[in-house]
Amino acid sequence: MAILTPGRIVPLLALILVWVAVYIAINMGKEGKIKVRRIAGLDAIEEVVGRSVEMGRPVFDIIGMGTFTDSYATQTVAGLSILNYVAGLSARLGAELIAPQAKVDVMPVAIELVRDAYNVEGKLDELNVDEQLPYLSGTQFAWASGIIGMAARRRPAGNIMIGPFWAESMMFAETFDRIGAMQVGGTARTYQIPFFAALCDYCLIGEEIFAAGAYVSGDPAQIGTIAAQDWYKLAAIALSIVGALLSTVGVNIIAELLSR
Amino acid sequence: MVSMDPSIWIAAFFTIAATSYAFRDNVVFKFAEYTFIGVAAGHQIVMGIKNIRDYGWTKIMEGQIIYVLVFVLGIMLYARFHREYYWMYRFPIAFLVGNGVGISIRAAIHSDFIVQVAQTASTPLIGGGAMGTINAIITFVGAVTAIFHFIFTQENLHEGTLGYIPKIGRWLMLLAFGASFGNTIMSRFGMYQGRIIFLLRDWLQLV
Amino acid sequence: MSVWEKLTSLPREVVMGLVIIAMLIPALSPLGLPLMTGQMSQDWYDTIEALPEGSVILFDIGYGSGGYPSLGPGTIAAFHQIFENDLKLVIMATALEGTLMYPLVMAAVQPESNYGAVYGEDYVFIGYIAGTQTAMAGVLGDLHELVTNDYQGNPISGMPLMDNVGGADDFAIVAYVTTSGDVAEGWVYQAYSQYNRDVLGGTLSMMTTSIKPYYDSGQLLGIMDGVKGAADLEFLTGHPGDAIVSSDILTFTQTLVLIFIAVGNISWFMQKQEGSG
Amino acid sequence: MDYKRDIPLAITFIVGVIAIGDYYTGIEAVTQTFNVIKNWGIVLQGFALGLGAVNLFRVHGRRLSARKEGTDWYFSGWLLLMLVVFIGLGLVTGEYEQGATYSWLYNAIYLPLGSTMYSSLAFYMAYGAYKVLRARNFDAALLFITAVLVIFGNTPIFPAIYPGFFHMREWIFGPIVSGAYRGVRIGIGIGAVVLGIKTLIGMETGYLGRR
Repeated sequence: MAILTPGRIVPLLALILVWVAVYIAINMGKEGKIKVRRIAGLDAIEEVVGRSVEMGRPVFDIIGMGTFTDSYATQTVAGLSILNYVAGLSARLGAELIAPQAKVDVMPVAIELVRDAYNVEGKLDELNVDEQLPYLSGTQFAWASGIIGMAARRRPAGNIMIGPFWAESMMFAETFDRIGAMQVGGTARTYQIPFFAALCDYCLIGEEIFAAGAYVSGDPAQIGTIAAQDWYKLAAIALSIVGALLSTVGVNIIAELLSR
Repeated sequence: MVSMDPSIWIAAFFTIAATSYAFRDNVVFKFAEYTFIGVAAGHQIVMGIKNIRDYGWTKIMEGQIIYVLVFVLGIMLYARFHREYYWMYRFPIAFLVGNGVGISIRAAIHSDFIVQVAQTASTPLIGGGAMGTINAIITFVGAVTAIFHFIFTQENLHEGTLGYIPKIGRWLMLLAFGASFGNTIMSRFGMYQGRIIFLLRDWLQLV
Repeated sequence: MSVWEKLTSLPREVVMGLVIIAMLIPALSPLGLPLMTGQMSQDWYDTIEALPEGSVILFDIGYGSGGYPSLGPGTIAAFHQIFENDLKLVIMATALEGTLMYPLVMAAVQPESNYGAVYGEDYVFIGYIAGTQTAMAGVLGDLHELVTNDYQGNPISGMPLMDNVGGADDFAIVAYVTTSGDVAEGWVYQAYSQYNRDVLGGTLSMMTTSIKPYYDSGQLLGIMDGVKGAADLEFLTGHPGDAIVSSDILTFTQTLVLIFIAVGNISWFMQKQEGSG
Repeated sequence: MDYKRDIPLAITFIVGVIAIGDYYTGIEAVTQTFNVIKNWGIVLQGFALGLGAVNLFRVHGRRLSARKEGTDWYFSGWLLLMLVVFIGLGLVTGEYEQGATYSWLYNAIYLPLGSTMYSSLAFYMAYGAYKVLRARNFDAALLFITAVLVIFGNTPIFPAIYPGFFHMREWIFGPIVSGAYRGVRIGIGIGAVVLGIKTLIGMETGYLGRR
C-alpha cells in the first residue's frame, strides 16, 4: 500500500504550504510590510456608536452563537475583535454597550475583552457585566427570541452584528430595522449574507469580516494571516484563468495536475 | 369536529403562542420561550447521557478499560465551573479542537479549494453553442471576480482600471444573494404551512 | 399623510394578517396546480433509480422539529422511492432531535405494510451520534467498532443487514437531509473527499445556493431543494404528500409577497417623486 | 513550562496531525489510532452536551433564589421545572427519548415550539421583503432583480401560465449562483484552512480561554 494516498498529493502539498505561508506572512506582518485595505462598513461602526450617544440609547453588539470548537471559530474570533473595538468606542464616547452571549466557552473571553477595553479608557466602573453581557441561552431560537425581546424593550439606536449567524439573522435584522436602529452586519456564513445585504445599512460580505477583525485588532499575526490567504486566492485566480484558457483550446493540464 | 386529544391541544397552544411574537411581544410568548429553553436543555442532557452510555460505557463493560480515561476527560470538561481548577477543562477541549480542526481542514483544502479551482480550470470558455458559451463565461467571471473581491492586502489591485474587477465581483455576488433571498422566502413559507396544516387538520379538523 | 406615504409603511400587523389569510385559503380548498420539476431534484431521483437492487444507502436525518415541516415530506418521499426499488437503508441522525423525527417519518412511510420491508433486514436505525463530522467519519470508518446497538438498544450484530455493512465501502451512496450547514458540508468532506462515496444532499431552500458549487463539481450528485425539492420528489415518486399541498399555499403567499414588493416599490418611488417635486 | 497551557496545545497538535495523517497516508497504524480518537471524540461530545444545562441551572437557579422584583423569576422556576422533568423522564425510565411519556411530551410541547419558532420567520420574511426589497440604489436593485425573478419561478402559478418563469429561475441558479458562490466558497475554504493550521500550531488559542 502506498504511503501517500493517490489523488490527494496536491491537497497535502497545498496544506503544508499553508503552514509555510502563515509563518512567512506573520513575520512580514510583524515587520509592518503588510497593509490591509480599509473596509467601508468599518467606518460606519463609529457612526453607529456616535449615534447611540446622541440619542441616549444603547448600542447592541451581537457576535453570534458560534463557539471556539466548531468550524466557524474564525468568525467568532473576528466578532470578538470587533466587540473589543466597539467596547473601546462605547467607553470613550459614553454609549451603553449591550452584548448578549450565547456560548459558555466564548462568554468569558468576551467579558475579558470588554473589560480590557473599558479599562484602557479608564471607565471600568461604568461597566456592569451582568447587565451588559447577559447570558441568554445556548439554544438558537431561545437565544434569538431573548435578543429580540431585549431589543423591543431597550430600543437601541444601533446594532452591530459580526460573527457566525444562522437563521436568527433574519429575525435580528428585521427587528432592529423595525425599531429604527442603524445596523452594520457581517458574516461569512454564506447562507445568511443575503439578509444582512438586504436589511443592514452596511454589510460586510463573507471574508471581509476577517479582514475587518484583523484591521481593528492591529495584531500583526492576524494581519499576516490575511496576507497568507490572499496569496492562495491569487494562486486560485491564476490557476483558474490559465486553466480555463488552456482547456478552451483543449488542453486540460491544470485540472489533471490538481487531481493528483 | 375539534380534536379531543389533550396533546394536540397543548401543541396548538404552543403553536399559537410561538407565532404570536411575530405580531407583538407578550407574556404568553415569554412562557413559551422559557418552556422551549428548559425542554431543549433537558433533551440535550438526555441525549448526551445516552451517547455516553452507547459509545463509552458499553466499551468499558466489554473490557476496554482505556475508555475510563475518556470519562475522566469528560468530567474534566465541567472543571470550568470551578474557580480554582477551571484550567483542567482545557485538556478535553484541546482534544475536541484538535480532532474537529483536523477532520475539517484535511478535507476542506480538497473539497473547497482544490476541487473548486480544478472545476473552474477545466471548464472550456467556448462550446455548447452560444448559450453554453455565455453561461461558461458568466460562471468563470463570477468565480474569478468574487475571489478578487476578497483580496485585502494588495491595495494596487483595487485601484484604477483593475478596481472594476472586484466591483464586478460584488455585483455578481449581489445578484446571487438576491436569488438566495428569493429562495429563502419559499423556504420559510414552506415551513409555516406545516403548522397551518397541523392547526387545520389535526386540531380543528377542518380539512 | 399622503396615500403613498401610508403605503410605504403599512403596519406590521396588516402585512402579517394578510399573510395568514393567504395561507388559510389554499389550505382549506387546494387548487392542485401543475408542477415543473427542477434539475437538481430530477438528478436525486435518477441517482436512486440507477442503483442496483439490494444496494445499501446510508441516510442521515440531520434535522429536528424546526426543519420537519420543510424536510420531513422530502424524507418521506425519498424513503418511498428507496423501499419501492428494494434498496436497503441504514439510517442515522446527526441532529440531536433526529431520533424523534424518525418515528414521524416512518409512520408516514409504513415500510412493513406498504413494501413488506423487515426491520433489521431491509432497514436499521442506529440513532443519534454526537459530534457531527466526527460522527460521520466514525460511521464511515469502522461502523461496528463504533456502533454496537441500534436506537432502541438492540445489538446490531446478528441483524442480517448490519452483518453485511462494516463501513464506507459497503454503502452504495450516502444521502442526507439537513437544516445545518455543518452537516451539509460535512458529508461532502467525509463521504465524498475521504471515502470517495457518491453523495446526495437535501437542505432548506435557503441553503441551496451555498451548496450548489458542490453539485456543479460533481461532489453532490443531486440536491433536494427544500420544500420545492420535496414536492418534486413527491411528484416523481408518485406519492403526493404535504409538500405538494404546500405548492398551493406557496402560490398564494408568494403572490401576496410579490404584491407587497410592488406596493413597497411603487409607493416609495411615488413618495420620492412628490418629495422632489 | 506552563503545563496548564502547553499540554493542551500539544494535545491539539498531536490529535490534529493524526487526523490529517489518516486522510493523506495509507499507514495502517495511523488509521487505527485515528479510529480510537474518533470514538473518544464522540463520547466527549456526549459529555459536552451537558455544559449548557449546567449554565442554565446556575443562571436561573440564582434568579430563582434571589426572587428580585421584575426579573420574571417565576419563569426561571418554570424553566428549571421543565428541564428537570425531561431529564427525569428520560433517565428514570431507562428508555431515554424512546419512552412513551417522553415522546408524548416531546410531541406536545417541543415539536410545535421548535417548528413554529423556526418557521415563524416566514412572517419576518414577508415583512422584510415588503420593507427591504426596494430598488433604492444600484446595489439594492441587483438584489431586487434576482430575488423577484426567483420568487416568480418558485410560485407554481406563474410557470403554469408561462414556463419561461421557471426556466429563468433555473438559469439564475446556473451561471449566476454557481460562479459567484464558487468564488465565495474558495475564499471561505482557504480562510478556514489557514485558521485550522494556526490552531494546530498553537498560534490561535482563543479556545483555551482566560489566562
